[in-house]
Amino acid sequence: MNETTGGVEMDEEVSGVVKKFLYVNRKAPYGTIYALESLEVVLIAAAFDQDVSLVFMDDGVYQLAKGQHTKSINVKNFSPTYRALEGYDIEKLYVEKESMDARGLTAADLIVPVTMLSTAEMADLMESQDVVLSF
Amino acid sequence: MNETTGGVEMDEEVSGVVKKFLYVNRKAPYGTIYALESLEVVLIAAAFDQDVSLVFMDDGVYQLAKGQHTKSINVKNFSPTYRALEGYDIEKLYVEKESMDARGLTAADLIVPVTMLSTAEMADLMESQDVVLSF
Amino acid sequence: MKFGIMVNEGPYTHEASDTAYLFAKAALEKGHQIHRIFFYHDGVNNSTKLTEPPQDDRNIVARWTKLAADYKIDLVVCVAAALRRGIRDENLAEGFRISGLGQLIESGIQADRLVVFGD
Amino acid sequence: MKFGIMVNEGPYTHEASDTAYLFAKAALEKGHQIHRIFFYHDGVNNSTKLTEPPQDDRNIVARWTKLAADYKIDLVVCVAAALRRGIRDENLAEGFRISGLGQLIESGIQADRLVVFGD
Amino acid sequence: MLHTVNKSPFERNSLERCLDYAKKGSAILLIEDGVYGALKGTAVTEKVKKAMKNVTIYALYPDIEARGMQDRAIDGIKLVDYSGFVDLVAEHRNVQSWV
Amino acid sequence: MLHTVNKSPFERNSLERCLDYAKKGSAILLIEDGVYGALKGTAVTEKVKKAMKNVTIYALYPDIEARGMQDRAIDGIKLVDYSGFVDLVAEHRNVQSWV
Repeated sequence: MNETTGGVEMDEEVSGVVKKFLYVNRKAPYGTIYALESLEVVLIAAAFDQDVSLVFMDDGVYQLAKGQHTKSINVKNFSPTYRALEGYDIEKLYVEKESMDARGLTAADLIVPVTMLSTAEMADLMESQDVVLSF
Repeated sequence: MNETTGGVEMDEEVSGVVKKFLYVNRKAPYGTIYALESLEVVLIAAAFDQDVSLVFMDDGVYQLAKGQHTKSINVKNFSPTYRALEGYDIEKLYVEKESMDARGLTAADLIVPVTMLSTAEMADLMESQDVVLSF
Repeated sequence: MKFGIMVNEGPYTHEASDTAYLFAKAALEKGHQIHRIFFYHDGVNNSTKLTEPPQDDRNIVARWTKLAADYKIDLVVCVAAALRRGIRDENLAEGFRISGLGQLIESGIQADRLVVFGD
Repeated sequence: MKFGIMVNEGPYTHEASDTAYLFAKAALEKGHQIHRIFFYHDGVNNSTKLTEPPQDDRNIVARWTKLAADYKIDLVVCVAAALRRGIRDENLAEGFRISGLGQLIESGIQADRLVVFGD
Repeated sequence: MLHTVNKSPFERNSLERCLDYAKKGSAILLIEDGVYGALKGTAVTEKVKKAMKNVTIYALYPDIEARGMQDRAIDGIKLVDYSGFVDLVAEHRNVQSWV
Repeated sequence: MLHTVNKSPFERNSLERCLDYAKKGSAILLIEDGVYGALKGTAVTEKVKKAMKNVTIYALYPDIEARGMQDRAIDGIKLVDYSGFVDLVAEHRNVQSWV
């Protein structure tokens, strides 16, 4: 199996199309696996030359919190992977300002640079997508 | 395996003790399996001669709603089983009034007779138990 | 129209796999195509052939197998999610295949709509 | 003191089985006893020997097996919940046994405390 | 676009967040436990009615019927079956599932 | 009695319901995603602080640390490890898990 493309042989039919893919992350890390498995999808998505955006809202903003130390719960800390996304040319990371405010968080609390959008701006972004994958 | 007692051979050690068991039902039926599998526990619990109480609160009150017709979602309608509980000597069914009010439900909307308690009364009931199983 | 479907929760525990199945069936009966059904997260548990529900209940796994046979639907189980949860070729039900996450992205590209069914 | 433990969610997907394990281990290390660990709902998926998590991740199933061996803990998987979800003797990991819901009630009676770990 | 909500508005924040996001002219389909958001006389009814001024709200009738809520849908909420669900997905450019 | 809450107060109603139920003198332990309820400066902080006048609130430190929230716990919330969790269960007659 081709590891980079997650089991897909690239052909013209796939590689010719560019769609807007939005990954919506609304869940906190570690309490459930959705955050980690969402990230695994995004890493594969990078191989497909699509127009990829990531949204972090509600408890999803906690995925990007600095200072995660998971040794005591014996789970892998996957937060450094968000820093690696740039290397995969995944650079459009959006965070909902209202979600940050409700949790007393600011951009300085996050491990990666993000674009902060209001709910209304996020709604516009969501509306403009071709494919929305929610986790 | 003994079906009635769910795999347990009754002996004096088990049958001599009477504890207060509370089953707390907070989830709606059909969206998840918790309501159904909680009921399956209660039916087995009946064989143990313990002091059993059932609490329905939050979306758990919907488990007792009249008029459930599940044919179109192709799932078994298990609501008639609540009516059968009396035959198992499980007669202490409590419903939280605040949860009913928030959902616009009254006792007449439920398929079984229940005791309606306020949140404060429910909290007292919960406090007085030996074992609390939450679904 | 060509639909892609993603199923993210296990059978019985969440209604998601029921809804996904009934949606897929309705789409097919209306003459639409299903490009692929992709099982992710606990959704991979839809594919175990060891399931044995009570006699009076629906058999969710068998129902997917039949749908795949009747309409030639591609049922793909994510390999990484499956290994974590104990789904392998040896307990995989007929009609399913195990492959990578690229199959999901490809479905997003090739299908006209991708619909997510989750918790 | 004698604890009973109920685990209601599958491994990896929810933290419940991690918390239950770390709780059980801490209790044992403090000299308490574990009367039984009962796996219900998706919790039955903690017992599949076919699981194969990534190399850098914890192996939740193997960890239960080792706990059972080290401390002689009774790990019981609910038969009805297991059959629905494709857990049978043939894919059951070492240290687990399949039995009925009465085992849970019995644990509630015989243990000094029963603690539920769920979603 | 089409939004789907499958959780009870009394238990989770997904309907509330969906209503924040659903732009004028878009559609919301309530399914599974989400159908409890489609009912008259509850603590969230007024919020839903208010949203109906800007968006069209649908509810999956098989899920309403399963839960015994046949006679309780808010007037103006459109009831659909699975075939109607398929039509809604086909008619809208994209779908956000508020899982 | 001891109450445990394992869900985020921003996503679900379990912390709120637990606070309704926790009687004077009882204890609440926040675990897993429930620890987000133990933090300063959030939309639920004031509600939690108010409850602390009547009940003792604990939070599982390994879960706080995993989430990078080490420096954010509300003053007066007691941080425990798994050993402390075991002690809390042993010290109280019964446990309600707000799953």
